[in-house]
Amino acid sequence: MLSVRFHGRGGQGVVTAAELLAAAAFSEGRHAQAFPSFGSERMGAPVMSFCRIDDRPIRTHEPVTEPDALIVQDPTLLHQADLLAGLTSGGYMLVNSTHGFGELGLTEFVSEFRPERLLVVPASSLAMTHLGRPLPGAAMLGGFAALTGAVGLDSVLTALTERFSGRVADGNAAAARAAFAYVLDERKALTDA
Amino acid sequence: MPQERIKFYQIGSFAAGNRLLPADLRSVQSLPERSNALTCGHRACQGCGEALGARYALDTVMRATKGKMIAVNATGCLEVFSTPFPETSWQIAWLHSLFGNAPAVATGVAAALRAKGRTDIRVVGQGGDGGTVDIGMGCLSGMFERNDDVLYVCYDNQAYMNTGVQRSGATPPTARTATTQAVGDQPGNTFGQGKNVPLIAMAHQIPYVATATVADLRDLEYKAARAMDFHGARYLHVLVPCPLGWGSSPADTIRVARLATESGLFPVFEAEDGEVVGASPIRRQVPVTEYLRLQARYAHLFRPVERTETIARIQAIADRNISRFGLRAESQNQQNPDFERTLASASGVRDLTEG
Amino acid sequence: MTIMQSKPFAITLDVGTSQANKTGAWRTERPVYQDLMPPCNHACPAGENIQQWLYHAEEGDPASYEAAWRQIMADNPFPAIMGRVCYRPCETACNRAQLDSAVGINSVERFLGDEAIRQGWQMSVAAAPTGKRVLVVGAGPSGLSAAYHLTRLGHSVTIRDAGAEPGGMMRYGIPKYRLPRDILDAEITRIVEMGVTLELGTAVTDLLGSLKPSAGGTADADGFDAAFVAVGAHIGKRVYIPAGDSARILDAVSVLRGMEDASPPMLGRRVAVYGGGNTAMDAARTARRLGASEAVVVYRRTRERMPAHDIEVTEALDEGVTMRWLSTIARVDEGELLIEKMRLDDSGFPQPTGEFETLEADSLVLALGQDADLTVLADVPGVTFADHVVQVGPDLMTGHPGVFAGGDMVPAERTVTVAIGHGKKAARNIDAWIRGNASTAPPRHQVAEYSSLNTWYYSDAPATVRPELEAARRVTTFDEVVGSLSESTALFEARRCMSCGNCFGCDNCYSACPDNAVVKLADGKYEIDLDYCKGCGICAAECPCGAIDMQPEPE
Amino acid sequence: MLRQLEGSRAVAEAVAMSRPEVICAYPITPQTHIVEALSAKVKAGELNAEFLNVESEFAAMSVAIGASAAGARAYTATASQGLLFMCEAVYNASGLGLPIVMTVANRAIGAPINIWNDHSDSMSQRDSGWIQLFAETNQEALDLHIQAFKIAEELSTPVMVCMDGFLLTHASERMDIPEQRQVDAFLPPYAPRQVLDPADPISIGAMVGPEAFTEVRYLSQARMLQALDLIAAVMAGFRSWFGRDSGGLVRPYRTEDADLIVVGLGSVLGTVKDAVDELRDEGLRIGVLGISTFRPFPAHAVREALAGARRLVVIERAISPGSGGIVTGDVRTALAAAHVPEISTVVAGLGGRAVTKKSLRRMLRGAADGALEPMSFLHLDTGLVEHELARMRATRRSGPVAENLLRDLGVTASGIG
Repeated sequence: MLSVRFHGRGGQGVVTAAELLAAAAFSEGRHAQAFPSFGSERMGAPVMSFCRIDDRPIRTHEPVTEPDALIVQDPTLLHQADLLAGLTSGGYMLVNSTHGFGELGLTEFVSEFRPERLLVVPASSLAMTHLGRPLPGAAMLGGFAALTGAVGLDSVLTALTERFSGRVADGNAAAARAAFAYVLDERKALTDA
Repeated sequence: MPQERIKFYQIGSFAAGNRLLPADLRSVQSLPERSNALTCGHRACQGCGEALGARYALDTVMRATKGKMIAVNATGCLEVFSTPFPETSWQIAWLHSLFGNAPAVATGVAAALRAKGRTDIRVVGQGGDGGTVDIGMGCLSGMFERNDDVLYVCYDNQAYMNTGVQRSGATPPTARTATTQAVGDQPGNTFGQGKNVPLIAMAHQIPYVATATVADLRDLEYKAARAMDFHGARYLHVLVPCPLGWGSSPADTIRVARLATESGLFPVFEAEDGEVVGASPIRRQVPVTEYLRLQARYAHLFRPVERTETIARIQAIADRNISRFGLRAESQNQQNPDFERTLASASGVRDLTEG
Repeated sequence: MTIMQSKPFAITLDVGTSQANKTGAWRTERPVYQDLMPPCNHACPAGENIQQWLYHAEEGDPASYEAAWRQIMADNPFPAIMGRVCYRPCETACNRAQLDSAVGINSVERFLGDEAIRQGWQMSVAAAPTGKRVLVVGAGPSGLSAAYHLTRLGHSVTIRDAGAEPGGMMRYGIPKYRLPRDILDAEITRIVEMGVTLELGTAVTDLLGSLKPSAGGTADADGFDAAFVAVGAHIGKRVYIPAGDSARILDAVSVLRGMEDASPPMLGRRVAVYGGGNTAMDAARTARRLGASEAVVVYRRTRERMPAHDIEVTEALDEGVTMRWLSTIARVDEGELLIEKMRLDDSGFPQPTGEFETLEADSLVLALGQDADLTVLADVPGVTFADHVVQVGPDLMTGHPGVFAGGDMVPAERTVTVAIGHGKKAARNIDAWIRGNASTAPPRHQVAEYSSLNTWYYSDAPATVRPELEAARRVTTFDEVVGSLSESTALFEARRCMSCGNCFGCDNCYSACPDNAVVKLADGKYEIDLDYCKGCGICAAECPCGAIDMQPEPE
Repeated sequence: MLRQLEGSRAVAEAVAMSRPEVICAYPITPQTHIVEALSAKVKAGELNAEFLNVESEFAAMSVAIGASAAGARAYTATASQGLLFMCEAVYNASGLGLPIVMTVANRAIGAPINIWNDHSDSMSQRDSGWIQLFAETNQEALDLHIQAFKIAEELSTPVMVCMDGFLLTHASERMDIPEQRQVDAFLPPYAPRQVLDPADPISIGAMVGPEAFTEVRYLSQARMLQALDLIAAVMAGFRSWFGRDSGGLVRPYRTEDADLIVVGLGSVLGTVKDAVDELRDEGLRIGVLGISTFRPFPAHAVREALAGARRLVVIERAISPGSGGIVTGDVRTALAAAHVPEISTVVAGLGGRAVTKKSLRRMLRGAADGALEPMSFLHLDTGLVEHELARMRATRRSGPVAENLLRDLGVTASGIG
């Protein structure tokens, strides 16, 4: 079972992102479970959401405390104490940023993990380019597909087109594709190195 | 528009009916075939004004709807004296749920009828003043605000009679109840606006709001029937004296209600879409003392010494109503242009104005 | 306890089941419908059931008008005459006077009387002929009334009168401007046509000679079983007044009678009338109509003490008749009278003051009252007299068995209506006497007081109708002082009746019962359902006419 | 048809396919997504029903009462304070025998106010005369609503479908959404036992005195006992129509040969099963008994399922202060006739406190070793309560407990435990 924890701010579509990931997995005939961190947070407040993906029914309803992957939609959250808590060794992390981990002050943290599994992707700027709005969710999922292979890009695109329609769907799809390509290149570079 | 009064010298415009009127001009209560929605054998006190008011109102609605009517009743005297197991006095489809939810239950019935396409069946909610102005106020206001297709009738006897005459939001100033000061310098209920539900109902801008009493049957019937001309939320506030709680003689039930209006203490009017469109002028104005003296709940105003200042304050309330609603006593003739027509139609003689 | 199978137990009930609960057991008092005596009926000398005929009249169609008229005829055969000459004690007594103004009973009666004449409604004799014969002496209101009632009772009646025309004082005492003769004739004719034998110009000289021995008769010339004597009082009283040779002095009765002759009496331009009764008013008003520019009534006392009915005085004043109160006539000369002024002493009697003045007058008409001509009974054994009138018992029988008397010749107020009442009363008692049993006068109900009414239910007379009513009541023509009411106005008046003490079917009790314990019957009447009546008394309190009485439950 | 859906929306689908005629609700977290979805369906014309926005939960249940009495299939949903606010009408609906179906998105009751999940709300209404069904998964929540209408209308008794707030209502999961025709075939149109009809009038809601009140209550008890058979039958019928197990009375999981059986209700069972599987792998003879129908309480089924156990752990998602475990009491009564094993009550997951597999394992191991107290609280911050207890011993007037604890905790009540 793959368990993912999303971090972002209220209004950034963190919950939607988790649901989209679940939908992508579902479209591949797998079992998935997505749910928010149940709170009364308002716009701007730090929020979490969770997603589990498995080949058999998922029975547990506990929150994800030891994620196999972290998706950080807002780098300004990185300095929160337990943001990165519980990430399993060999786990994945994708951060929405135009800066490298060094600039983000995570050099020490990332050093304990496999480098090709921890990446940054400029999801917001990609979203601005393709969607016209700084909503990084779709791009992050595209990047996540490329990073982990947990779900295929097509599945992500399917989820997006099921959830959205028209220009929003197209914009998100484009952002996802772009992020997918970006991350693929980054990984390639890292694995080759 | 103010209703057409049947002008009749001998019978008078206020009697239930008479043999000389064509059937369509007679009051519902004068008809042998009236539906008696509330039939005999009920356990109301002798001279119960509420039993009277309920039959008046519902029989009228029954006639207006050709019997297609469902009534929802709040807990209270009316409910208790009409349906103690194993007997019911109702002869209509009737439902009692709780004290404070009659308007909402009525809304539910109306919604069900709408869902089933049976809008030919109309819904009436009813309750006493406690169930209406106090515990039921929230549901009533919601029903008004959604403009649900319900006529709600409040039978106002100005206190919680069912539980032994405790004060309600409709209890008038200085009236003594089991929960107001019994003695002292200002016995009875305190002065103030009280809770004027007809005005509160008007503030919701619902299609129709009216007040009436059991003393003027034709007016009450006109208003209950008029209410059925509208769809949406309607409110009818009927003053029903309670011999037990008011300390009046059972025989005086109608008389006391009449004096309430003739003194100006209970203004009888009707409003459409939040605006007053008509008020029943006082026929022969009387000082409030004539009304108060008949009721033991006001006895402290007259014994051991007459509290003239307090009585003056009550008179002031009546005077305010009179000026506010234009109830100035006047001969009915002025407000009776159609006298000749009704006389002619009532007797078959030629129109007086011809000769 | 009923247990419902189909529906949820106890929570859901079958409609109307409470009728099994007989709440009548709660009752300590029960309502009882009653018929009280309305004050109008109570005050009517002719005993008319006024409330009842108004009840018919107010229905406002020809059939009901006839029903109303026949209700009057049950007690009084002269509705049209009554509608003109009755002094309306009924309206004086009317409870409605305390609410706004009395019901115009008299106007309605007149409308009905005139309607009857217009429609030619007749009275038939229902009773089987008794074979008995009754002699009525005098064709005045009393005699005609008696004849009418006796005829309806199945007796054969003969009226004998010395006069040339029937009607007595109605013809010879009441001016035609108050009572047109066609009206008078019509109502008398209707009685005659019922089979009454009318013998005019026939003075009765030997009463007993015409009676059977069974009736104390002597000769049995005509074989009458009983006699009713009502010759009236038409001899003008005279007093001694010093007078010059050429002074012109007449008496009122002769003047009024003279109005029926071919050439009316000559009274001159200035006429003085001496007296304060209705006859004095009639004389003064007649004088005006005969062309007198001045008609002065001279009376010893004040207006308050005048025996004349107020309405007559008012009408006289309206017509320009002048009054001289507290005055006596000391002497009469040609063209002028000497008047002595009077003053009332403590006991209210007029006393001379010694002050004199003169009053110009071409003639003086004496209206000082009338005396009855008692000769017809003078030598009948057993009959007694006092104060120039015949003494009779409560049954109007004189001291001579079988001989009855009534009208102005017996002690009573001298009005047409009282006379008519006597006729009815005499007829009832004569009938009883002939049949040899006691009179069957129905028991009188308690009078319905104003306080027993709930007047809130009676609306006020609309302003739109009053003027027409007033106009109709006002003096308008020479021919007839009071005009007739239009049908609708008469109907309006009829409907102002409050039906005091008698149910008129307003449905108030039926509708005001909180326990549905008043049953409306097919005939429009009501019945209390004692199974459910809790005895609250609302029906009695809200009955407009006080026709319901609360009575203690029987122990 | 399989779909990945949020629990609330799935329930809305099920309710809509059950063709309710009147829907009335007042918004309260975490019930909102359900009625929002239904409202949207009505507005869009996909669902032909009357949707009423009322002014309170009390009015919501009252409208449902009127609608049901007038012969309409009526539905509402609420949670927590809302359920308590409509409480009087909740009792009235069952007393009048009106087959209303209500979703309760289980949430704690204040004070202190708390929007997160536990079972305090449903438990407070366990004596209301309503049938109470608890959903373990969103699939079951969906299925139970379809069954609920059938059960309610068959018995003329209202049914409460209880699903954990947030944990289920807000969780997106894969579900098999039935076809409308399947639901139509399974659930016939509402045929009321009694109905307000001017053509055939009756008086509903009489005042009943001592002479018949006991009988009325006896009959409602009898009706609840009938419900046990009916619920089982409806579950069977549902299986044959829809090809899957949902609802029923109880859910035994690996209880055969189990010495230790965990008893619980609702979504926590999933996490418990994961823990149990691991403990089985580690050689522990342990099983789970899920109680799907809490009212009427399936005493017989519970007794049978627990017959072989030597030790029981009852997980309580609510507490009856001063008494303890509510479910425990019913289980104990159910077993009274038979042999009574050792029973431990574990109060867990109050007010949204997460129940993790890790903590369950620790607790169950302790239970297996006989080290578990008869009554304990999972994840209890002992230091915190000891500190407050000490404070209270020191000064009588020490202010509201909740605030004091939070002050000590130095955090807001948000986030996960």
